[in-house]
Amino acid sequence: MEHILIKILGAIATFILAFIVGMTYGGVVRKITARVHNRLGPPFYQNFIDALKLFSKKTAIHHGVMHFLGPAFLMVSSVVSLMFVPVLIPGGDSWYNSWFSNMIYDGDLIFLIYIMVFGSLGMALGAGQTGNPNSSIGITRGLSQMVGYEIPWVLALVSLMLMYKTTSIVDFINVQQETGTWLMFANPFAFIAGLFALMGMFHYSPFDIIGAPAELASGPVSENGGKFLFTMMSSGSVFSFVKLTLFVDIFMGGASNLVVLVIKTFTLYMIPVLYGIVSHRYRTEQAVTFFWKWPLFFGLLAVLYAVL
Amino acid sequence: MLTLILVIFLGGAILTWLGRKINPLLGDLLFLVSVILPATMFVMNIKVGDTIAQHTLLGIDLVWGLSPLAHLFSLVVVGLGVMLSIYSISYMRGKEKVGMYYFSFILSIMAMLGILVSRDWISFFIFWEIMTWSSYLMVILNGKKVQSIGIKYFVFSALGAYSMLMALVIINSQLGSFMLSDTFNNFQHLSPANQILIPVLLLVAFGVKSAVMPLHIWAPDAYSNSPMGYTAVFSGALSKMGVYGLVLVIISMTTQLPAGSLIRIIVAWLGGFTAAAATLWAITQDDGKKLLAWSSIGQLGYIVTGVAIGTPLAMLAAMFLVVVHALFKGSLFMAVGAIEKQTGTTDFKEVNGLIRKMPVTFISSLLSIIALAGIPPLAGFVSKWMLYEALIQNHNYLLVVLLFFASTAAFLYAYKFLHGYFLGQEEPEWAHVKEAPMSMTIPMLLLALTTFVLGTWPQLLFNSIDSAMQYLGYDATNGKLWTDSVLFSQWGDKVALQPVLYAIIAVFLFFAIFLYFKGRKATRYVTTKDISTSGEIPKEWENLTFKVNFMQPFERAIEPFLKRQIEKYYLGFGKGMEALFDFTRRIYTGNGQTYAIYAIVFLALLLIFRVSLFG
Amino acid sequence: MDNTYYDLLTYVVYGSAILVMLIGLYAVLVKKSLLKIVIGLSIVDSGLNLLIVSLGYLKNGTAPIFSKGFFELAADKPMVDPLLQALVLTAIVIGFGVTAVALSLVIRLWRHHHTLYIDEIKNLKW
Amino acid sequence: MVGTPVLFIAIPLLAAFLIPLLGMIWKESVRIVPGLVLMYLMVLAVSLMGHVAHNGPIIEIIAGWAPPIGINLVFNAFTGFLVTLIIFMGLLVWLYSYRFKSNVEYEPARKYFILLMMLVTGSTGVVLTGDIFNLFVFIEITSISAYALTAFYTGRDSAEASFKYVMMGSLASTMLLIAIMLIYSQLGTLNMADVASKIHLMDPTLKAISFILFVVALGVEAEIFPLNGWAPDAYAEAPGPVGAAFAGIVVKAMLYALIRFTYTIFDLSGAFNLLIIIGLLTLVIAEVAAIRQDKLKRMLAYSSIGQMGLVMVAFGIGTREGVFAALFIMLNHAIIKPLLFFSGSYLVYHSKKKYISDIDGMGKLAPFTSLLFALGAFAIVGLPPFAGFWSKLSFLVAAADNDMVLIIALILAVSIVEIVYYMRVVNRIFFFKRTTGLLARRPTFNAYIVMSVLGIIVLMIGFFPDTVTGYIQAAADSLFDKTQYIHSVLTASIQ
Repeated sequence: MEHILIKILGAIATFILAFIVGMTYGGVVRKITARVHNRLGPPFYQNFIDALKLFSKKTAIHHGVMHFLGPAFLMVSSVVSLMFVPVLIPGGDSWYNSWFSNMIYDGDLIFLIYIMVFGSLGMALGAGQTGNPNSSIGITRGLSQMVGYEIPWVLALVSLMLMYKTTSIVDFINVQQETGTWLMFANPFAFIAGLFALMGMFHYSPFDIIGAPAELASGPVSENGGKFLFTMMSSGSVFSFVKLTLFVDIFMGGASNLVVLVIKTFTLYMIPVLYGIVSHRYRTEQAVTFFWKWPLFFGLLAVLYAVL
Repeated sequence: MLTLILVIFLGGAILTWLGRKINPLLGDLLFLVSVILPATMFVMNIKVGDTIAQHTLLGIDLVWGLSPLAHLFSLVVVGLGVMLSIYSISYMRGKEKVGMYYFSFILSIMAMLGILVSRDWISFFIFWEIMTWSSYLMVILNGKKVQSIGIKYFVFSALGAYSMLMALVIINSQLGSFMLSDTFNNFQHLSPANQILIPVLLLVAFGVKSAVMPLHIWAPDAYSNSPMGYTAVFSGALSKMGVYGLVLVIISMTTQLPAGSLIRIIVAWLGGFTAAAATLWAITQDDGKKLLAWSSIGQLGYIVTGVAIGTPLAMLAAMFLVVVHALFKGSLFMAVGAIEKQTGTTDFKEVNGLIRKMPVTFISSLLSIIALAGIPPLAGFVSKWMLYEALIQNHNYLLVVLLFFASTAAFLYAYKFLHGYFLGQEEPEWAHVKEAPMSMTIPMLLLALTTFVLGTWPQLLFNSIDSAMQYLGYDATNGKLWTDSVLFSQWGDKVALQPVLYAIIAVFLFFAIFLYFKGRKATRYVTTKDISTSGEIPKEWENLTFKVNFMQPFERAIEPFLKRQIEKYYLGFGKGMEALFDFTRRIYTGNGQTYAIYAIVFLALLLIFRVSLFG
Repeated sequence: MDNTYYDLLTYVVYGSAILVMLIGLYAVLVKKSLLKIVIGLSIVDSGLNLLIVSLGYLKNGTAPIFSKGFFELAADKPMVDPLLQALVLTAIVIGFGVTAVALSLVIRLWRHHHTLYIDEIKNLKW
Repeated sequence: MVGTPVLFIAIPLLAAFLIPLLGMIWKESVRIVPGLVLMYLMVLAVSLMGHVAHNGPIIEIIAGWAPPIGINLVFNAFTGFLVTLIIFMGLLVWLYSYRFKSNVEYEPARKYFILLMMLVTGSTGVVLTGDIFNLFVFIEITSISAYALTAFYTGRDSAEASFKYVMMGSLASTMLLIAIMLIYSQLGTLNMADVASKIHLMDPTLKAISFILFVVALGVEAEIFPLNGWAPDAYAEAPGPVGAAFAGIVVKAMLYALIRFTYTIFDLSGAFNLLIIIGLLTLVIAEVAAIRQDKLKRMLAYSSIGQMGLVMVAFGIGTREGVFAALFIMLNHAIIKPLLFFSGSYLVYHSKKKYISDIDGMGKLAPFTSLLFALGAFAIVGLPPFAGFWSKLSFLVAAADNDMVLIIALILAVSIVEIVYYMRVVNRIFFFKRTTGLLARRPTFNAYIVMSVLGIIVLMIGFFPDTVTGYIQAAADSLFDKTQYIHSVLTASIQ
């Protein structure tokens, strides 16, 4: 019983960590973007203020059960996937290490990919019931784009799975620990393909047509306010954290303590952000076909490299 | 006993048909009895065994028994059959040709069980053909596009059936026996050419029914044109007969061949392409029936790939998906049928916003769609996970990417399905729609809930699959690939399903309570017209329904693919043949004198070639 | 009459019978009038009958009539083959029957089509 | 024993001549007498079949001259099987047409039944006779009555069809006679058994030529390509029961003659290959032509021709199994095709042009007839569990045993074509909306009986094929055993 309680406390701690890191990153990104655009920009803690505001707001209207459950699904997906991602290297020597080994031995990479989609579907359902056409349009765009970046992403992962005969994230980290080489160097093509996919996942420019504000009134979230938006926002932050951590775990050797984790994830995060700031927006079909060109090529190279 | 069961089915079919003529209620009653009674007898009395009944016709022994593999498939047939028979009563009420529907329904259930109990090729073929024509009657039952869709279905079925017939007479001439077991045991005694020819012919035969790629074009039309109460059987059980055959051929025949691995790789890739292409086509459909039909083809593609790869994990995955697909696709087709029944249409462009009118249908559809998409914690995930692991470990890396692509793209049509019917604007046009009657909703909900249970406790099914696989010559998988509800891959990776479920439920409950119960008192429900677009409240007359060109951006991306339809080539071939036939029949000019000239020329030709003819 | 002359005569008879048949066949295959076709058919029949009868002919043969003193006669004068003559009789009767049917059909066709031109009587084809 | 085989020929012939006389006394007798005759013959056939099964073949000597000089009739398992079939079909045709003529004048009914009797006489004669010239005579009797029956309706294009038939038929009879003469001039005998025992003495070239002439001559009657131009016309224009009689009686008898020449009389090894080739040609061309037809009866006619091609291929296999399969197909065809003709002619009864499109939606108006038509269609394309499946299966098994893989593939491909056109019709009957205002004609009571009997037989053979296979097997053995046939005929003496 005590064991389970510790687990639950660990899970809550992980969630809080992810929430804080994700929110902070979001704020920093807003700041950086503004600076690049020659604006002053909000303070980096603006996201926390927003979240607090939304949380304390009263939800006045709703559009039915699915409208409630959509954000809940989203949250389930982000939290549960967080449980399966090793935040720190398992068995590391920091005193808080054991807090973050939630359920990492109970699932593998393929499981993670699927549980991460769960949220999108829930979100899509919630947005669908609102009846706002902009929401649905945003959803279809998002799903289409997902089909686009999923291919290079899977190719990259498959090439690594082939190289190390495992699908477990923990094993990937252990491999990097033992050999001392990050997988981004062991199979650079996989890393490039994965990076492209990561950019697609973050929905920053040029892949930000999903919530294109001028067209769609911010797309899927447009009909949500108050607690709904708070849930969506926080799960989005957690999701960013999950994706970054996963990427770091797989390609960049994981993190032995929180400082390293923050440095690595932040560095990684800057790639889509900085690229996004200076690039224009793709239409959906352009985005999809973009992923089916160079990223696909690099993915295939990665597999080829792995086979040879 | 087995003979008696089949006779009850047959007699029941005829009696139901006659009873329906006398009194509709009598017909309904007889229908239920003649499905459920023999089905129950089958489940209760027929145990796995080699020879349960034997008849001799035309000097050929017809041997009936039940193998563990067949037993697994018979679960699907019986389960779906009983559920759908209950469903059909309400579904068919007030429609035309109910008698013929009942007749064909019972007959195809009988034929499927017959196929499964057949231990020799002849009874296999007989039941196969009965299944074909009884399902054919269903395909054209609504009288729409009878000549194109119906004939297409029958031609492809006949192609498959005749391939099988050809294979089995060759088998008989070479091995002197029609028994399945003799065929598999003495496969090595065949000549090398026949060792290739026979599996290929049989693969064509079973490939047609399981809608593998170049042979699939009948399926979308046939599935969507049948009455929905039957389409569930069609896609859930009937197509699985093709899978059953494929399992027999691939596991029991090609493994004995040097070239077998090549055949299996080809079949696996065909399955993969089927899955991908069918998924893309499903995305472009605007009719729920068609969408599900294409989706069925796609899912069958996964199954075929799994069977063709044939490693224990892949086989486990494929067999699991056979059952699970029957469950969720059955439920989905029933849902579409319910919608068709209540609204009169199945077109996404016409009907939407049914979530509040048909909540039970929505919930079962939602569960089934989650299972379909392979999202944990529902059963679809189990088979998907095992399949991917199996493919990766078998070094089919590109194939796994193809399947990943297919299942990711499947989210698009999964969402399109849910959005098309249940979400979006609630039009006043559909305000009167009520939930379907209990006899329709309960079967579909039951099937959907079963996928839920199997998603966390797959061992309930794994035991049956395990004995089926041991019958096929695999080692026991219990403890190696799964223990209780934990799945293992051969590399030692694992997924523990129960913690997943508990985690999901815990988080879900927390946030659902947070959002719903905390906010419920304060919030009020508003209609879907009451929304904000860019901060403005739309007017009543504004059209906010988003249903035309739903997936347009994606369709644009896959446009080059959509241009290349296999069906066009078939149609071109068919047209060419008909033109050729038309040309040929002009030999009969209608002029008696020409015929006389033919006769003389024929005589002259024979006289000229008499030496080469008679030496 | 020596044998070479006799053989030659036989071939002339055979040849002319076949020629008659070919003439009939020509009429059947080439002539466009129904009546001429029917005539052609009966010419073919006649040629055939001629051929059959000549097949059974024997040099110096006697009539195949079973009568008093037949066996004494038969010693030096063999009788011609009676079977073939019987066959020809039958064939003639049959040929007559067929011609009658054909002619009645020609009458019907004339009433129906008001032509005897065979290329125009093609309501049934393909 | 109720009688001797000669009664199969004598009684219907006598009846044919007596009908007009009796008709003067009592008009109804025109209809009743043929039925009584056929019923008696049916009893006779069955009892003789029983006799043959136990005591071996019956050789009946006509006019007191023993073979090889005189004419003899052979009633063995094979000919008996066919005779029984012919008489049975004759009975059904009679029953079907019994009331069929009730609204017509007395005169046509008289002619019709006379001709029907002649047809039966000729066909049974063809099957039973042991003499080649006698065979010729019976073929002519059959043909002439068939010409006349084809032209029976005056209103249609039947005269045209019949004229084509006459043209081809009389050319064929000429060739037949030439062939007979060739044999006679070489061997000096016309008794089948005698010819068969002496055939090796014949000059090879003349032997081949005479066989070719037989094939072409009998091919016209047995509807082989390219000699079957008359057949679709005749089927389509003849009255419905006559079409059934053609398929069930005439063609069977003619095919019998062809097979008798191939199997028993000639010893040419290439003959089987020739049968296969012409059989395949006939099958393919006929089925291909059938798919494009817009008239129901014409489609059925082409289908019938195609089935004959299939039978010929089966005979061409040349093994006991092949003969078994061929006879089985013949039997099934003789049952199913009349069923289709009977029910089909009711379905298009009121239609002027007899177009297939005129039967749209008939399933509602005439459920029983439509159902039987569908049953026939399902059976003839070989869908289990109906009769056609078993014959097709036994054919394929026989073919596979001889490694004829490509032929099997071709035949199965053609079967798909067959399925297409039959299913198109069935679809129209049951799943189309009625477009024309034509009402269905209610079948007469007799027609109901006939169609039901045929339907029941189709189902019976489908579910319990072993009820008939014993007879077919015996028939096949009897055809196959050439020496036994020759021996039994040549040693026959006057009892």
